[in-house]
Amino acid sequence: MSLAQNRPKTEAATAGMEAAAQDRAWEPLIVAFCCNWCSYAGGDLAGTSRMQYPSNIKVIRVPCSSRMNPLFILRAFQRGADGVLVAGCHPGDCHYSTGNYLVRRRLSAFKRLIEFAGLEPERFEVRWISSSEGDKFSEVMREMTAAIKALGPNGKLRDGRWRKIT
Amino acid sequence: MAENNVDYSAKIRGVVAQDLLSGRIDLLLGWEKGHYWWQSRPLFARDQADLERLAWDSFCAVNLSRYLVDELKENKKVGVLLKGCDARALNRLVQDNMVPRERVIAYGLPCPGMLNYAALLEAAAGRKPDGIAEENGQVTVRGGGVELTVPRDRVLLDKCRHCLYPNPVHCDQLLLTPVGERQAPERFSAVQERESLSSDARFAYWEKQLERCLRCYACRQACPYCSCRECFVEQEQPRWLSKASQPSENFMFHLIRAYHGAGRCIDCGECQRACPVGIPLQELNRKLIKDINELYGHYEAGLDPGQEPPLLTYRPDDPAAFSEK
Amino acid sequence: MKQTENHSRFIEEMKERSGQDPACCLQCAKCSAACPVSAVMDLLPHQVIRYLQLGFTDEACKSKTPWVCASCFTCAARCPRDLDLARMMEGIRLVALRRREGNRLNPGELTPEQLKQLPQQALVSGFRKYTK
Amino acid sequence: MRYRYFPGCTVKDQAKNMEETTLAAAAVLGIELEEIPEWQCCGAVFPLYEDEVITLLSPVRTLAKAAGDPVVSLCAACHHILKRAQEVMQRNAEARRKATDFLEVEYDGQGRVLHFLEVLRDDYGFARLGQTVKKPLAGRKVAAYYGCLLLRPSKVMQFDDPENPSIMEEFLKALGAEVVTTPYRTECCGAYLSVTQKQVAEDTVAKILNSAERAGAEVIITACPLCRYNLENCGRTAGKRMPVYYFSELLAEALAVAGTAAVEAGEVRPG
Amino acid sequence: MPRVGVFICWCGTNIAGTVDIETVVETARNFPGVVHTADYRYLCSEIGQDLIKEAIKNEKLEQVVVGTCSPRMHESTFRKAVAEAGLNPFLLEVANLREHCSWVHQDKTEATAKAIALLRAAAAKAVLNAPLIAPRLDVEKRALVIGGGIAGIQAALDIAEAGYPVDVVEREPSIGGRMAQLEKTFPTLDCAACILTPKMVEAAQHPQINLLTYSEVEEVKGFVGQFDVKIRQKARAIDATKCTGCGVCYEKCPTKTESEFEMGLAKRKAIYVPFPQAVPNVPVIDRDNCLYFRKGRCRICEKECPPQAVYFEQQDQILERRYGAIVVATGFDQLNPVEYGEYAYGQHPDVLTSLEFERFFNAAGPTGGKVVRLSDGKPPRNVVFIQCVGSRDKARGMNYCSKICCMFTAKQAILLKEKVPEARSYVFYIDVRTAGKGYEEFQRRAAEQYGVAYLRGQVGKVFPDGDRLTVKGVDSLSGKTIEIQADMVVLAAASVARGDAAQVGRVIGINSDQYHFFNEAHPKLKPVETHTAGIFIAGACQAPKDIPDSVAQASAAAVKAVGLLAKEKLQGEACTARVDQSGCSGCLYCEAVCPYGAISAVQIEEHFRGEKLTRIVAEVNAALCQGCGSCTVACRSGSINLQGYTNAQILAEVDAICL
Repeated sequence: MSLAQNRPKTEAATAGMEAAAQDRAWEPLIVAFCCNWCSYAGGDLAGTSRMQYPSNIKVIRVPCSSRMNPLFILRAFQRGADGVLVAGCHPGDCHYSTGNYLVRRRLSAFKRLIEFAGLEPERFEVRWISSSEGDKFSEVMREMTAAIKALGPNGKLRDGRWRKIT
Repeated sequence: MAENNVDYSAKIRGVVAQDLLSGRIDLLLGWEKGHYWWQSRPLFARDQADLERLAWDSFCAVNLSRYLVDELKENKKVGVLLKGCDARALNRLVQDNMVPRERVIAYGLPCPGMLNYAALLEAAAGRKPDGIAEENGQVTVRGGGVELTVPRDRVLLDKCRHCLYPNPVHCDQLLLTPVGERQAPERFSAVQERESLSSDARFAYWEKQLERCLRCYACRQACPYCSCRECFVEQEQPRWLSKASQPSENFMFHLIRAYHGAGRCIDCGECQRACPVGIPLQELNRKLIKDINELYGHYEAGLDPGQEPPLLTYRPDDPAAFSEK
Repeated sequence: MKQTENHSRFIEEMKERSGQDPACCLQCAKCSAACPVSAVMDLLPHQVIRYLQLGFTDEACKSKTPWVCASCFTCAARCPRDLDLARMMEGIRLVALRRREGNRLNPGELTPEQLKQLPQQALVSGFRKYTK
Repeated sequence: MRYRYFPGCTVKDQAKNMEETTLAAAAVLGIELEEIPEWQCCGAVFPLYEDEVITLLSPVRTLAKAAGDPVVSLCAACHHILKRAQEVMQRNAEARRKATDFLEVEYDGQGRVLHFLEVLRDDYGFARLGQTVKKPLAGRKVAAYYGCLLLRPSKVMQFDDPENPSIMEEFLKALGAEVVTTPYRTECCGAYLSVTQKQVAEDTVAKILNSAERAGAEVIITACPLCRYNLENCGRTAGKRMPVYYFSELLAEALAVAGTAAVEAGEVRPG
Repeated sequence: MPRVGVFICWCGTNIAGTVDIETVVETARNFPGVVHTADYRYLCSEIGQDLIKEAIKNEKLEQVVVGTCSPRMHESTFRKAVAEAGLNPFLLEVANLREHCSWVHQDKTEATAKAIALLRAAAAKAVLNAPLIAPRLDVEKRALVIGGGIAGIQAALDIAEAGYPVDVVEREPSIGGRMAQLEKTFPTLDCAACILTPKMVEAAQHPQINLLTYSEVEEVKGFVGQFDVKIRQKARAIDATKCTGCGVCYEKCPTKTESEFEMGLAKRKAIYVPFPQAVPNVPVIDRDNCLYFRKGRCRICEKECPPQAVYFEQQDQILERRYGAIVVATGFDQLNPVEYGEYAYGQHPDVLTSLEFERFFNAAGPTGGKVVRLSDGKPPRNVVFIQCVGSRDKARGMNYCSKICCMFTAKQAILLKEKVPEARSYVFYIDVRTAGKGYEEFQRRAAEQYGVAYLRGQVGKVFPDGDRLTVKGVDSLSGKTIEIQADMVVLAAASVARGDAAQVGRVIGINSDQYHFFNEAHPKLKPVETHTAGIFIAGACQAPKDIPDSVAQASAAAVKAVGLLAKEKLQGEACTARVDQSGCSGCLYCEAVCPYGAISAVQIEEHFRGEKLTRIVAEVNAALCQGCGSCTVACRSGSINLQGYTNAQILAEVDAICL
């Protein structure tokens, strides 16, 4: 396939909306990076307690939210994610004691930067979810999915050579 | 300043000549005139002859600190002429262990701000200027037998118009008398203007800007905080991003380039000045400076080498740009 | 357990309009113990809630209790499950009233002396609560 | 200190002396109560089911008229309803939209809604009141009766500790009276059951007055016309003779404000 | 491209019920590098594991991917299996097809699609897996027990008996904790002191146990096997080596103040031992109340002390020690029911909490063992017990059941009947919960033999009317409202976490639930472990517990600690950070963000145009690194990477999941 024809259009975002409008079947892809000790465990608890949430969420396990390199987030958007979530232990509860304090600064700055570049705030979120908060885990997943569905597919920062905007 | 700065150049030359010829330094980093009268380029002076070419005028925008990293590999001790921004750049490099401070002699040059050729062209109202004269805050542009005088502030480089620290900090020797403190109320106005737009409008704006990017990396080469031995854009393992000049790749490059400067960028604007296609890169850097100052307390990179960069530290009660419910 | 259509509609309405869900009650009966007017109730407050839990909505609506309730909010103030019984009683009253089961207060019953002495607030509220 | 004043129906008729004594006292204390023009009945009951916005209209209209200025009332019921209506306006966006659209007013729940006692406690200050008192009620054994509407639900009313209130006791202390507390001071008097189920009201009132008597009270005060009505009437049938005053009557007496209905009625002994 | 094997677990119907295994296996076949696929009903079973081992041998697999339950559940199981087949255990990736997929989705098509995505990501990460070797770490063969209550004492004794030295840190001047405040214990009614005191003494005299009473833990650093702890030993102002415990000092001391041990029901002196059987039997001077410390005069105790043990100049000592394991047993508090105004607690002297009431039975207690009304000193006739004060209460209290109240109330009702035969007990309850050996029988005895009246309902309000307490309650079973003229009211106030539990947890480095009880690592399978390796919890600091449960949990925690101390070396973290010196520019931002001080600067030599140049780069101490990866983000050039979670691997996962 030639690069040219797949380059996202300038109005990629709006194009996405239209696509969504026509194609009811569109389902957002949301990548959730969860720290192993709190949020991923919270996800396990949600599972053990059978707390349902949309299957749009796909979790990637990282040891600590402070492992989150902003490049991973951009990469996800580039490859077609419609939303990205980073979840970690509540400040003060970090398994590595200080990781999430650093994350709070790093990702606050980064969130504002990509919003400045034109990404809708809802598309990138950071949440603190403890290992005992299975309910919060599923709640956050439901909320995020709903928010992204309302926004429609993401064309911004996306590289058309990968996942198509359906 | 033009006519007087002859003496300035002489004065500077006088001081550094002693150190260079006495062998106190092996090399002096300064400026010399380029092909055009409106260009001053880096000078690498090793002897009297080289020193003769040393020039200090309103076009010495190039940040010399950055050259220290390489020059110190070959030279034991290097002297360097530093404007306000260059001095803060040196502090950053020292803070990042890129430059051993003890092997540098920093000559401080209080800086009235450098001139922007494009602005001069404008001031010349179409005629091709062949030189300028400066006197108490006025710049007179000569060209086609006509002389047009404009206030100096109007023809400054953007980076200088918003400069808060024209006087070099932490120098070994201050060569000229300090200039007055400056205010920069407009520093974040462009950022704020952009912030007021809708997400889509902002995206459209940046997409249009970044479409032009040639991925020549001049911004990176000019930047005093881009001190990596190998930049992430060139890495094969992992391949962070492809070399293709492609919208999402360009976003990725520029967002991360800016993010790598978070809490480290001294706002010297060399990246923007170096950009051949005129992308307003400094806006991205200033956005980060502005937000980090708002969220985590005022911090000016390079001002105080002892102060920890904001992203390397934290306070348990820090605010967040996301919901902590 | 009765699971009538009518019952589930009633519970849904109650949840939606008063934010109160009978299922949250663990029948500690503190409401009944706290109620200043329980003496003249045919069902104690916690029993009314129990009826709702079990699906005996009609029976609950027929009870005198909701009409005796003076909305003094003592039960709500002390309920360990954070239920506002006053709101639930109101719900039952409204259902009954809206079913036009006749008004509970007939102006004729008031003595002229009462009408003279009663604070307006009592008259108005009496009518507001007991009539449609 | 300026406030928008909402009297309410009862205060203009059955409970005239509460208003007169309050206004007289307020004048002495330099508390300006500016009556809200063309005010309407508060609605008398707070709609506990939030599906009917109609019943909220008149309190909301009143609050909207005050446009954010502090609103003060004397009648416990009026205060209760205004305060809770405000809370609905703050919490329930749907109800707010309906109500304001219908009334064609701007209101988003702003402004303080106060009972006059709160003004005395929080704005004027009981300490200062104590100094302004001219005729301390020395030796008068007074019990405070709170009833329901001022205290509950405490989350919304934020008037005082719902089980252990102290505002009226502090108030009485400021007036120099000897405070008598009764455990029944926060129990309901039977409210409008005196209309439909008189017996209930009589029993509850008997409990209240008996315990006040046992505790040695000579006088009992309240801020609610209905409470006063029940305490007096049901008390009488229960053979109780303990005088029931509005808090404001003792206030007027302690400030030696002459010429009030209360004074003429001989309920206040001018010093 | 390495040879990858993919194994899918049905987990009975847990996964297979919602995920179409066949489709998943079919798709997995085409993942890059996959040469073998298989599925099995229970992959974690012996047969299931053999399936993997066989395949590794026969198919010459170099990487293994399993689609099973959460890696937090069985990752270690499968690592072991892989290792037994001769592969490096870290050449295994787990896709969480149960907790994160089949259990949270119902639509089979959706769940199957997601399962495939998760599996694809795991496979993409697996092909980049490299063999890792965990560093072997030393174990400091000494344990620390925080809290000297029954749980702490038991844990300390068990660890000491196993032959390891133990330090016990207790905040109060004596060990003993809550149990020391009790008169008798249910369901056997044997006296608390009679069974506790011997244990306290045994702990004090045990050669392996070192009691640090009147001390607090100020800082915990390090990691499993090597915790570096700072302990503040508060100054008693007594030279313990000289003190004989004769007690003259507190007889003579002129200053009285409220006794904490008696919860303010009785007085103690400014120099005091909290209770007669205190261990150690060495007094403490309470500096806030001592005349000498406040006004600079008195010193009577000093004059009177026969062995001259009083030592006013004594200063706090900071003890710094290394421990291999820590057991946290900091206990619980009883909720202060003053919030519940309707019960008149604090408004009337005869309304008490059950812990206060307990002291009335104790011969050394505030009433010398007589059960009398504080108001008039008369023995009570009617005593009303109110259950669930602050328990099962989401409005004003705790949402949970405090577990022990039903039993101690039955106990107190029985004790009351024995002390005051003519007294009558009324218990207002919501449910009577007596799960435990001999508990139900005990409670029935209270009702049947001791005539305790159980009323199923709550109390609306307690009216302090005159000298009596009018209790207005209800019996929901008969639907009768009930008024009792009571002489005493006893509130079974909720058992709650210590007021400073969250703070303490933070210092120690373990997290707590929304009630500030410390979190166990797994609600069923790791009840005494915490998420921090080497730190264990015991007793009521984890949740409300009675004595048998606390003791059992303490012994369990002790075994865990001993098991750890018994190890010659510990397996360190295998997934540690690693520096690529050629790319490292030596800015050391990684060092700045490392929470473990695992990164430091080293000087290296380089050749540049024939010249020898030295420069500094970062270096990781694998023994200290715990693998959080914070450093990898601080490094702009990606020159420091986290093994097991490398940049390349996470990017590969992202790409695969987005495909």
